[in-house]
Amino acid sequence: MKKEYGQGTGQPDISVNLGGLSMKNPVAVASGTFGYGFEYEDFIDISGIGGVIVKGTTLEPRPGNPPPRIAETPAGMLNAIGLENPGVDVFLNEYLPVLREKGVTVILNIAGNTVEEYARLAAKLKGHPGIAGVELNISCPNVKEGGLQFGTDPVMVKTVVEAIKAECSLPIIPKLSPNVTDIVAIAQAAQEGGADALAMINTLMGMAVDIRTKRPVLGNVFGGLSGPAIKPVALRMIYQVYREIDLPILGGGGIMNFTDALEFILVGASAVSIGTGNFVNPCLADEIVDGLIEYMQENQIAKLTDLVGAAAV
Amino acid sequence: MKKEYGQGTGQPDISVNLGGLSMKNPVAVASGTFGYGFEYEDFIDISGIGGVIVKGTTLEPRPGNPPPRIAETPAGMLNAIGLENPGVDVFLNEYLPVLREKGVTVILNIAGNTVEEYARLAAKLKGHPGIAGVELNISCPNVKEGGLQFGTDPVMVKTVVEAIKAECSLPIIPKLSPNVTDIVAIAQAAQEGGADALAMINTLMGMAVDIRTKRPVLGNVFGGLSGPAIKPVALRMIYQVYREIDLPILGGGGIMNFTDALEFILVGASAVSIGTGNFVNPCLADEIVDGLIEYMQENQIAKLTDLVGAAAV
Amino acid sequence: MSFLAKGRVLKNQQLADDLYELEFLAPQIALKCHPGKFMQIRVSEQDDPLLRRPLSLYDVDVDSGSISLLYKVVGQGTRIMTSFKPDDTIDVMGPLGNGFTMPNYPLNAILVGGGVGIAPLMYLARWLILLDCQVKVLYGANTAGELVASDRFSRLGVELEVATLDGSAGYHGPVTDLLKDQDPHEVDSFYTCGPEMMMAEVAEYVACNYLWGECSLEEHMACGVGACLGCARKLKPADVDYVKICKDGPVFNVQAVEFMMGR
Amino acid sequence: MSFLAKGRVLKNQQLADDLYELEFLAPQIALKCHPGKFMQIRVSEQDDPLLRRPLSLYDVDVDSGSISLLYKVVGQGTRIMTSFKPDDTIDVMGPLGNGFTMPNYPLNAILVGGGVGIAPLMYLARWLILLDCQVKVLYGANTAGELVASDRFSRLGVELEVATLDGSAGYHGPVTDLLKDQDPHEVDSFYTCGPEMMMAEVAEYVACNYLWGECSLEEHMACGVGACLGCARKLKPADVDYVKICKDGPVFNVQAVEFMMGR
Ligand SMILES: Cc1cc2nc3c(=O)[nH]c(=O)nc-3n(C[C@H](O)[C@H](O)[C@H](O)COP(=O)(O)OP(=O)(O)OC[C@H]3O[C@@H](n4cnc5c(N)ncnc54)[C@H](O)[C@@H]3O)c2cc1C
Ligand SMILES: Cc1cc2nc3c(=O)[nH]c(=O)nc-3n(C[C@H](O)[C@H](O)[C@H](O)COP(=O)(O)OP(=O)(O)OC[C@H]3O[C@@H](n4cnc5c(N)ncnc54)[C@H](O)[C@@H]3O)c2cc1C
Ligand SMILES: Cc1cc2nc3c(=O)[nH]c(=O)nc-3n(C[C@H](O)[C@H](O)[C@H](O)COP(=O)(O)O)c2cc1C
Ligand SMILES: Cc1cc2nc3c(=O)[nH]c(=O)nc-3n(C[C@H](O)[C@H](O)[C@H](O)COP(=O)(O)O)c2cc1C
Ligand code: FES
Ligand code: FES
Repeated sequence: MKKEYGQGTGQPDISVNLGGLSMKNPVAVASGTFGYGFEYEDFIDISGIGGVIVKGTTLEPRPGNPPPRIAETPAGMLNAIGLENPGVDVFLNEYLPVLREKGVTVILNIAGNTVEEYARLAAKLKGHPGIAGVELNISCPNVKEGGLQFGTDPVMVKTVVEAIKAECSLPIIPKLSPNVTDIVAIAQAAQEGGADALAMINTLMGMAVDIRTKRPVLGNVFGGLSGPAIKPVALRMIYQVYREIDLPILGGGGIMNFTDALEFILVGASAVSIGTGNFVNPCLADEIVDGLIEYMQENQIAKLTDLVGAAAV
Repeated sequence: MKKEYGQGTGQPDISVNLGGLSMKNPVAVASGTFGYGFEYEDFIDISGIGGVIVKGTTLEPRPGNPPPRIAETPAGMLNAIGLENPGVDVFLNEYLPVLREKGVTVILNIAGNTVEEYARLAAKLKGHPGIAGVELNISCPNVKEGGLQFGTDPVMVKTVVEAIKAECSLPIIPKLSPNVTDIVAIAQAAQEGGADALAMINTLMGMAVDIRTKRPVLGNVFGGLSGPAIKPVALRMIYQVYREIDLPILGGGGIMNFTDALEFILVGASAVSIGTGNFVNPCLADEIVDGLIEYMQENQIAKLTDLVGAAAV
Repeated sequence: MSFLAKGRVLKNQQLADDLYELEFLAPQIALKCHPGKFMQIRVSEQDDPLLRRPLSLYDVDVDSGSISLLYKVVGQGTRIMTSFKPDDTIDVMGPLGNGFTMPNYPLNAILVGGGVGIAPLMYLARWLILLDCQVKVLYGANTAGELVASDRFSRLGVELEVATLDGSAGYHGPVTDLLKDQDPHEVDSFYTCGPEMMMAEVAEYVACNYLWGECSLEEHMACGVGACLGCARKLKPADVDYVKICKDGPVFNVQAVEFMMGR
Repeated sequence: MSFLAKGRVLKNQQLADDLYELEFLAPQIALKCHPGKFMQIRVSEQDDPLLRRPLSLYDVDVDSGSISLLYKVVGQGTRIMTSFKPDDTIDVMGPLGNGFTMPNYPLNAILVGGGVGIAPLMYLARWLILLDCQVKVLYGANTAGELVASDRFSRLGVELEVATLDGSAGYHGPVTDLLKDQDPHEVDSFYTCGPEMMMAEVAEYVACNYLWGECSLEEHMACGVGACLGCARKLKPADVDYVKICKDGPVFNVQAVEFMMGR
């Protein structure tokens, strides 16, 4: 049941230009929650998705964290996958060509532990067509700065974004960590570093305890909290950043249905991402697109941009 | 159905000394969620509660924020009450005597917008017996520092704690805001300022949008997220602080039942607080105490301190 | 005095498209009920939805210890409530708030209810009748099918006038149009609950005719007992203080309130 | 091929204290079922509990399009499942994972199941019988009342030996004690599901006797399709790679696994 959207088809225009990254529709699937897309092909036409943000990819392959890696929490879940991935070369040489062939809008999510690692990774993307944009996971420890997360310090954020921009001409979208005192300062730093758009929010750092064993549930002790539980925090941060920073925002955090997505758009997201929601409903991305179109038709809204930030005035 | 606990009664010892504040049992009710205790007297014997932390109190009366002041969110709620309260004089002269008469373990929660305000408020408590301890709400904007929240800056935290300690000999328990990059640094600052214990966590800052009106739901736009949704974040922060800072912790954030409370104790809380849970179950504080006693008896645990921090090794 | 109790569901009946009557046994609570007070119902044992739902007392039978609520399905919580079935145990808290003021002598009362706002007026009517008052009910809804309380009112023996917006039953138009036909000299007091626009017209009628009236207001609630200060509202924009709907209300004198048109 | 579908509940029957059989119609899914695969069931439309629950195929009837699951109530999710009732529509996703390896020729198989671990072995037994295998089932539980699958196995026509820890039915002791009485020369393959301690003993028997065997493992899951990498496990501590139980399994060769005793 593939549908055609866009100008001239009588449908409202829901295509998005996210800082140079062009999306057929404003609904992406979030990194780490959709594998490389293939895993969900039984359930959804992955070439119809606004953007498939693939699993966090590193320079070298990574085995990931010891299990348990996930735990359910009230209206949310914790994950500590530990960036298990086969490395950027495998992605570029094995997965990307297939995704490109299928016409998937691929957004590569990259992660590293030093500025150099990020830069080298970004440099590798040259000559590999089919990547629509790069999402920059900065919720990683900077091993050269005592393990402090890149995303918690404006100077490091600016540095890493600059380094990547120098190596890569694709749209660069830093993904902000919500575990900070001042999200606007971080967004500002990303902008100064040359970011083309912002993705927000990544997971909140949390943990769970197994009262039977009296030990933390996760092998890694701490994990990232995602799902509906974090939606209020995500909306608040996007609202704050939208009002201060002049970059398009890819918003997400707990989106489970169309009305959730609309809330994100109203506070300032130009496009949205679905993470944990995919696990509950693998067809969610499509359903949200349908919901948006219906809503816009009913409310006579010609283009999505008329809604972006309407609640943040 | 009042029960007697403590040493020598054959029951496990669940009394707590929280940095000089002595509690009959480790379950307090959180500030702003239990009024002054009277409101819940139909449902629970308030003199049996480990500690009744009364509504945030300021030097002068405050009218509070315009409505709507609350909104439900997935497994949580947002509130933006705006510290509505009759001021410290009314509390001391009208409410405290009644609470004292009833034998309630009263913990006063204080808030201010300048260091001087906090200090003057603390000074007023002299000569008013019946206050077991003072919880310091530092999630307030410091108007002299451009509205930056006290609780987000270590220097301000230290300053305000010091100022209060200078004026007041009661146990002082700063209540940490979770909206920070480095909770341990804040806890450290509180300790340096002379805190006797730490309360954590206050609410996460969030918001909600009404898609019908396309406006923020809350009159104040932003509100504090509480309830089960935030439990993983609270546990993580308490775990982090317990391992680094040598102060007893009053832990809370999303506790809805006895096993939740136990999770908090295992990561390092010496006592717990019930906030949003009171709205769902006004007898929750009692039920958790009963659950704890039962658990300790079943597992032959003589004193609660044997459990504190057991998961944070 | 109010209680936290386990109520045993007696029935949960669909009366119209989105209107249900829930009846449950809670004798201890029933004993303390008074018209205009409300219950806080826990709709789910799961953490979502989290908060209790406030619902007015629709009817109470002290002898049998049963309490009835009339609820409209508007969102997640009330939708879950539709799955309650006989013999289920539900977690209820109440009765809460300040109810309607009861007359000291038999008087003539007009009750004006719109939509599900009719709920608290049923139990009120029962008490007024017990107190030998003359009770007339003006009952409005969108359409005939939604006038689910009519029969019960008739059985109570009150005088009933209905109005529907689509004209499918009774007067064709807003229920407040029926006020025109009332003789203000024959009424002592008004009680109203429903959309605020409707209550505003009742208030105006009351004011113009130097009468007395009470209304029941709504606000989102957390605690329901005055502890959280969440259900605050300034009855009039110029008021200094916020009242708490759950504790200071939900019933207020109509003259004290400036109604909000969007509600 | 797997699907997201709305299943219509046919029955949801309590078979023992905490064991239920849920049967629902989902013909499209039924067509693609294979023993050892599993379903991801959404237990609630609310946000809590959030994730789907993985449950093995207990039995499938392709003709009628019905799928049966055998589940044990262990927590919030499975407790909510007990409220499913006939004609309810449930949100199901499947079949997922890699099932048991089917023999290419009729052979002699022994199936060893403990507790609710018996679930995937029922549907497996059905297939093996269809393939003209000799099937013997060793079925263990705590007590006689928990041997809820016995009758169904008997109806299938398999040879059944049961064991209970309390001796209330069959052999008095752990089901793996029954292995001693088997003649390894008369068995080709083993299939097992249950507590890991039990499966470990089956694995040891298989190894010692140079036989072949498969087991079904569990791990907490989010996606169920290999996308989230949440259900990772090193089959043996020395392994470099983590397998994903949902995608690489849940069925693995017993020799590949070092079982975890606490489970
Ligand atoms: C004192 C009082 C008496 C009431 N009596 C009745 C009655 O007899 N019958 C009836 O059908 N309704 C009554 N209401 C309204 C009823 O409480 C809401 O319709 C109900 O809470 C909606 O819950 P929901 O989960 O279905 O809707 P949602 O919109 O999903 O609820 C989301 C949140 O908003 C709150 N909420 C939504 N609408 C209202 C509202 N109008 N008032 C207060 N909170 C709201 C809910 O409690 C919940 O916390 C009364 C409200 C109050 C305050
Ligand atoms: C492939 C597979 C097949 C299974 N087949 C069956 C079956 O046929 N019958 C049956 O009764 N059980 C089976 N289980 C176990 C079943 O999934 C859990 O018992 C169930 O998820 C518990 O959910 P709960 O909400 O009741 O428990 P809770 O403990 O409240 O669940 C909390 C979280 O932990 C997860 N969880 C808890 N226990 C397990 C577990 N053992 N395995 C995986 N996740 C778990 C839940 O899915 C949930 O996300 C199977 C598990 C897997 C992985
Ligand atoms: C299992 C899992 C794995 C994730 N892996 C990554 C990752 O590799 N890189 C990344 O930037 N974000 C990762 N995330 C974060 C998500 O992309 C998303 O930002 C977050 O989950 C919040 O959105 P949600 O609430 O819709 O899930 C992961 C999240 C989950 C649940
Ligand atoms: C309605 C409401 C009002 C609150 N008011 C205060 C307050 O005045 N002072 C304060 O320090 N914390 C206040 N809090 C925060 C709680 O005391 C508690 O720290 C927080 O809600 C987290 O715990 P919980 O998840 O158990 O509710 C309030 C919380 C709620 C829900
Ligand atoms: S609902 Fe808490 S004060 Fe009214
Ligand atoms: S559950 Fe997601 S990879 Fe297995």
